[in-house]
Amino acid sequence: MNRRNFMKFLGFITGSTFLSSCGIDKGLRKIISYAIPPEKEIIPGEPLFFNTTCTECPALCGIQVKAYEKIFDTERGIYPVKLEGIPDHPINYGTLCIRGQASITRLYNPHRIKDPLIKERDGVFRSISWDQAFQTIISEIEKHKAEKRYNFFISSRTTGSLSLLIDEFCHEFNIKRLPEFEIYNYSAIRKANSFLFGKYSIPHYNIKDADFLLTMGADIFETFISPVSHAVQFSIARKNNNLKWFHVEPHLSLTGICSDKRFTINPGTEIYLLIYILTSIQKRKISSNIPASVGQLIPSLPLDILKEKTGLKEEEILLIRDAYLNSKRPLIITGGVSTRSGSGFEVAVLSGLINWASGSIGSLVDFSREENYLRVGTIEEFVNFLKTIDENNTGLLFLLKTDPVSIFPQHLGVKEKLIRARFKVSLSDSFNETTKICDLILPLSHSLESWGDANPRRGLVNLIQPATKTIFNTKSHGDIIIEIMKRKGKVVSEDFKSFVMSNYQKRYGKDSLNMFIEKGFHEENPSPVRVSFNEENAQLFLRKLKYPEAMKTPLLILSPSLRFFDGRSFDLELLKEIPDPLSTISYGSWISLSEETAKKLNISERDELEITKDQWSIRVPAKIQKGIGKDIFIVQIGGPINYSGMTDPRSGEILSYIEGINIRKTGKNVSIPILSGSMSQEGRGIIPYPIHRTENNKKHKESLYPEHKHENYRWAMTIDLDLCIGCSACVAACYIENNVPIVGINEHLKGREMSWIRVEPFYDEKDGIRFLLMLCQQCDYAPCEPVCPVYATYHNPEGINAQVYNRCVGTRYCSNNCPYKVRRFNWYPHEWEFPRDRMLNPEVSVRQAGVMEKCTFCIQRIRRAHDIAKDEGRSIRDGEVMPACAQTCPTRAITFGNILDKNSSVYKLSKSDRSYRIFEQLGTEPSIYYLGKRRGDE
Amino acid sequence: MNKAISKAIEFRYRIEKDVLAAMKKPHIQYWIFLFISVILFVTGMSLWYYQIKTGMGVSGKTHPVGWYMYITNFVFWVGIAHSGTLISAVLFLFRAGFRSSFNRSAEAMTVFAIMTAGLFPIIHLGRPWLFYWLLPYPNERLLWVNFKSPLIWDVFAVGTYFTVSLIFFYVGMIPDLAIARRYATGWKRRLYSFLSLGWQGTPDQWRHYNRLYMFLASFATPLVVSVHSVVSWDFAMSIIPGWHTTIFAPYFVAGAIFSGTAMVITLVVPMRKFFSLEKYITLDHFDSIAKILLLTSLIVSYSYIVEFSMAFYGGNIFEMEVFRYRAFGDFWIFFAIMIICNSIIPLFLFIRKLRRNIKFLFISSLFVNVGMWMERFVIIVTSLSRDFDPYAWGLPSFSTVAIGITLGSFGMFFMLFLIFVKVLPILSITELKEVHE
Amino acid sequence: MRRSLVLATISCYASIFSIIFLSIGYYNYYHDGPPIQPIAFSHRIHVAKVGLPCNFCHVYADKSKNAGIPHIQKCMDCHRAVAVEKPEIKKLTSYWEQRKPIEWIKIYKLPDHVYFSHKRHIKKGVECSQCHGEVQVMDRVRRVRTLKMGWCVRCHRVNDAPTDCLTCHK
Amino acid sequence: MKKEYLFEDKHEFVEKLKDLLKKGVPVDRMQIYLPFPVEEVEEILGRPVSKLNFITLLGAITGTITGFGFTAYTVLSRPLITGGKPLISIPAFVIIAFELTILFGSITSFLGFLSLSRLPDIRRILNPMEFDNRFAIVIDDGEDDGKRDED
Repeated sequence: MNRRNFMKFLGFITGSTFLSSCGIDKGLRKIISYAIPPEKEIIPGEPLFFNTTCTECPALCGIQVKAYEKIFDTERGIYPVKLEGIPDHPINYGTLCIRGQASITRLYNPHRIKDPLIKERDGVFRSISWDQAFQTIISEIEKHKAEKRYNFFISSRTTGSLSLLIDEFCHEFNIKRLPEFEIYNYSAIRKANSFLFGKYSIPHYNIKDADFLLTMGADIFETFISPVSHAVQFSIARKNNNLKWFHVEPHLSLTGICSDKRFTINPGTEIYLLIYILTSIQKRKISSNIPASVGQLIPSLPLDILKEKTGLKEEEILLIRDAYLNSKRPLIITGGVSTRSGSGFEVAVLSGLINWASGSIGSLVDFSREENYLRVGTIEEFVNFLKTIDENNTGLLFLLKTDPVSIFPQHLGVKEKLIRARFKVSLSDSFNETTKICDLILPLSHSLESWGDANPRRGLVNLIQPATKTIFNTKSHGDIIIEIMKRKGKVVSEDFKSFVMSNYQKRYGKDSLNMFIEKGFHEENPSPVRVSFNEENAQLFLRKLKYPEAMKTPLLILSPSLRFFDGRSFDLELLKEIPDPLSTISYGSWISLSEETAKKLNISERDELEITKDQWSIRVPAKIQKGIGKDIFIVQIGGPINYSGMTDPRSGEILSYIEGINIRKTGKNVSIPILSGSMSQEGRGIIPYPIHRTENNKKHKESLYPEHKHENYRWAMTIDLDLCIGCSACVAACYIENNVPIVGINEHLKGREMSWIRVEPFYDEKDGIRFLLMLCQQCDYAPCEPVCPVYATYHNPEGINAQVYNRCVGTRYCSNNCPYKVRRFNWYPHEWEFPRDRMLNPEVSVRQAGVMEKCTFCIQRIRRAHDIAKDEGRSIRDGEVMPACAQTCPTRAITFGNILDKNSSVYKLSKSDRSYRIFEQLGTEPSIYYLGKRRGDE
Repeated sequence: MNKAISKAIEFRYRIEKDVLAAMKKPHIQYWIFLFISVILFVTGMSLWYYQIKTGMGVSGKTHPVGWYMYITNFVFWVGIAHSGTLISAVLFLFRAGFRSSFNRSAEAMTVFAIMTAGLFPIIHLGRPWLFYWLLPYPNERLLWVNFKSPLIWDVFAVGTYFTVSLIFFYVGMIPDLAIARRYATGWKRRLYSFLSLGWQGTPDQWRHYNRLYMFLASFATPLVVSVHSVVSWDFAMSIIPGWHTTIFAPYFVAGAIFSGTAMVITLVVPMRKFFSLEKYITLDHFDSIAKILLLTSLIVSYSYIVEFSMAFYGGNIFEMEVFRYRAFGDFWIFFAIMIICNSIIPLFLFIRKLRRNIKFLFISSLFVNVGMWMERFVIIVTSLSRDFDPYAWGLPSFSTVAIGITLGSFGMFFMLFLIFVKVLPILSITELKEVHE
Repeated sequence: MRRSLVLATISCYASIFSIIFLSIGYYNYYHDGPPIQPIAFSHRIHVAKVGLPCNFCHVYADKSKNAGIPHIQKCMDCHRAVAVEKPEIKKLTSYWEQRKPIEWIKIYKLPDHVYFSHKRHIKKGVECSQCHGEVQVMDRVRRVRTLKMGWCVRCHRVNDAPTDCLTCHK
Repeated sequence: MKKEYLFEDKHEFVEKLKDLLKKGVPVDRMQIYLPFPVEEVEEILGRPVSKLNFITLLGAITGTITGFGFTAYTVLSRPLITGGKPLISIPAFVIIAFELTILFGSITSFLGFLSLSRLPDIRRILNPMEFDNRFAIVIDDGEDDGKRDED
């Protein structure tokens, strides 16, 4: 028993007054001096900031890494603790999504590959030195060169210098570089654009300038091209030009819920609706940009056919049409499931036509800022490549940061085909299905450990710079490739950093280089791109336009996952810990179906279903969900579930529909953590309608006791439910910022998740689905405070409902008494084993077992602001303090500030007629004001 | 000398012999019972140790059900304690004759019940080794406890209650100990003469003694009311629907006396049988104590009705949901048991025959004990699992540790009581003498 | 009679011993002697004799939460020339030549849940010695304050510094 | 030399006591031992009302004052607002005061009883005088009554 326990024990038996919570622990702590001071001055205890790029998904947002210098027993190093958007970055404007926030845990993931691994004869991997690894690669290259075999280089989307380097590399060793394979390759859109406008590319959608947005299947907030950018633009459009937004989809998606109005259309019948809109634009007296020669070919559909095909009601169709016609700057975006159907190409083309007709091309659909997908291939190209692999003429196979085996459908037989290659080298950061079949695994550094650059779209280049030294024995892809080339005597440059820098200088000159490293990105106004309308193609297309057949039910729709993208983010524990905002299921996968479908097949929640189609089959528990069509089943991509649909040669996309599946109840009952106790508001007016505050809410509560005053500050928050898209980025941010522990599935099944802030979905018949952000309301008359026997929680002079963790004895009375149930109890001690302990935010204490914890409006940030303000002898400015949640919110739905300051934005918003507080009748006087959600038809 | 006098004199000697006979060498059943309860107690304690080592998570509590079996036990045992004080103090003030045959065991029960109850607030702490932070002692932190917190009220109420009951128990025993010392030999004799403080029974001693006894009785009477009111305010002071109600104090006090009386019967019936005290604890006594049982049962049932009607008449959606859930939700079975045991079975006590039927009394007292435990459980758990925010609704999880510790508490209580019956006079001899003069 | 006396004495002794035992434990727990540092650096010489100000070496005291300790280069600035033949300085030079960081042992340790900023205190004009004692007379620095909550609070009260819990508890 | 009268019967004893007093045996010279309280004896000996009343009252009042004083002192010494209530919120403190009243009251009362009735009495603990169930009147004429102690 060590000293501390011993003292505990003493305390336990004697209750001696000697013991104090403030006891100094006896662990022999060290301070380690530098031998030589680092060139970039590090002030101990002060955070450092690096501007770099998020590489978790292809959107490539600019991120600002917050790092601290930390001392662990004998080492002293700089470790990132938090990622935030670069404030003025043209993609994400200082915000970040859930995956971006969580991507820091990839750096500290203890399951990363720590050394180069080579497969022995018996199929087990043995770790080797980098030197040996390079030797093997060289010798293999030699061998296969001698035997005249084809070598291939597969990678996921790469941009900028890395892409150039790979070119040189492949050219040097005559390796065939294949198109980059992404499951989300948007080739339907690209093909359509080249077909109509002669540009094989994805345009940049200027949602922020639109006043009406019609999205069809495009999950613009989950995975579609650049979700964060879309979210930011959405909120700007909402604020500036009061954007109206309809969404048409066959299934149920986060994006759909966030739209003003969501229309459920029969799967794969978008084409009818599109044609109808197109014709009605043509019919309109005001000139459409579509020449008559094309215009006359547009078939006109009678409404009743339309109704019967699409399953939309007449008034719905008219609503959409009128909204489109009556708006000045309408924009239609098709993508996601709508382009991953049999008629995906047509859908894309028709939407192109509509955009052209309404003159949105060039302004709202901006080709001059086209997304950089030049190297990204289609699924077809991948399929063809698979055909070409065979035993005796395929030698080396390089797989860079890609996991085709688990991401591409089984029926393509990816695994079997790839195995045929003689020697497979995988450059990967974590183990996955593909690394299993590889012969050599080279561990990749996280982008926070490596140099590089990225080129997300035309006219924008991002810097990738390390914020810490490598934690494990890893190297960055650039360095690996350069090293290999060096060993073959081809010296491109001494390392990847200098390669990147020289590239930059070549393009933009020397002088702006430091600026580039400082800012983390460089943007230039791209030369405008004129696109011309290809009449012949349009006519051709309309002449032999085929109408799709209705899909065979029961139908399975594979929907993109907000949390796991195409499955690549599945190995991040944190993302599993945070529940999916629609179903509130955290761990494991599930299949959603509507109530009536469930009744028909007498399926009840948590029943395990076996879904089979030909050879393919999955077993998933059922989740009954409102807002889903009849006989439609939805699974989210991630983990065991991948895109298993057929591929479409015309659109070059994977199909996200699996028709005519058969469902079997296995009889098993899988326990899945559904964190929500009830999906209904139970008539409690949590998100009230009408939204303006009722009289009863307005009047101040009477009390026997006198008011208590706040001197200079009273921190408060407003949450605009109209802008909140339930993307859960705030939740992830909170986890990282406040050292909130990850407790795992078993605790979740008991309902013991630790999140301080949560997204509560409420499904209501008449108002559709709405999200509520629930965190500590920092009540002025907090019910939790007076019940604490030891003053562990109390009301601080600045209006914060303080929680002093090391004073808490754990009666849990406060949690019982909290009407919002936002307090979390540490049921067990949580280990922060290496390297996770490096991630801990030093500004926030790590809570012991048996202690209550909760949101404190990121008190550490407030304290910091105070510190700075004191130095400058002023008071804290409005917007100077930003809690982690508010900081990362892509739609800026959360506003934080001092409500005593009459000029603060918080004060103004709290006085808006949409503002209300939850359970106001309880008289808890919360400091969080919600701005009610507007209805679509307002 | 006439017959009556000689009878009285003869009675004095007989009662001493009979009562002190209980302290003679115990026979086998006693050892069996003692063994069982000791085993239970030890398992309970080791489970507690396990809980401290692993973490509070093993106790089956969840978010939002932060209070579970431990607090249930706390309230239950405090409740048990109450009738002890009632019988010894309140009935003393009312000069109820039949009290003398129960009060000693009732007071003993009180003391042991509080000891058991007092453990649970500590057991249910997340960091029990810091329990002393709940005591207002001058400390280096210059920080005191929060006197606005009902839990601190508990600390004071229960602390006071324990001290006072202990004094009461002891003072009541002094003259009897003096008698015991006369019969005992060897170390036992030394012990008793030490405990009896050299009591001689001079007129002065008796004078002050009676005064003191009266004072203690009149202190204990309001105390007994206050203590369980305070315990009820742990709930009533919160804002949880189903807890936040003004009727809790009287409701809980009645409930406490109800359960306590039941426990007295549970304990006295076998005691009476084993030590053949039929002469001193007569059917009339049982009859009258059964009446108390019946009365309190009626009060409790009335409170149930009031609770529900207030919820539904008040039209507060939170309250309505909680009470709907309480009756028909996941815990309906507990609720049903509670109603049957507390409101229905005691109704049979309207029948005089059954009141005087020891077996029936014993059985029904057991039922009431169960019922009252269920009541506390239902109140705590259902209210917590269905409060304001529907998203946060949830259930507690099954926990063997919690159940083990609960059983352990019963073990502890019975162990203490069994030891008591062997070492201390189980009836107040002196009083019985006085009564029989 | 005798027996009871014996009992009484035994219990008396027991309680006395337990009290002594506790207080010793308490003392050891909070007042520990000066630790042996890797290099026997003497504050007395540097402060009293040479007369260096504190922030000559602890440069961040008024800039940051942590006062910081000098990097070896800084030591070497002087000790290339000064007192080179002394054994301890030889040690230092060897560290320097190997570019090996020195692992000093921390003396003023604060628990994880406490937020303390040197900057704030220095800017307020608190003397280093108020918490760190007269280091200029110490050859081996030892802790002279308990660093316990009461000690902090009393000082805060005297200088009417904020006593809100969140000022120091994180 | 000392005389000792033992009675089985209460009434005999009361009679004896009466006429002893009539004989003019001073009360402080005789020691009386009762197996259980007898009201008559009080009247015969005509003792004043027990001082215990006063002591107890004193204790109780001290309790009340401590209750309010202590709570008030603590909240003022470290003013922390909880639940928007004022620092000194009487309703909460009433409970503490009440409990302390009872606690102090009963403890002082008990201690008072001990001191008034000269307990614990070491001499009697070590060798008590036993008269089984009989009423005893012991009259000693100043000489030390060591006799009983020997046997």
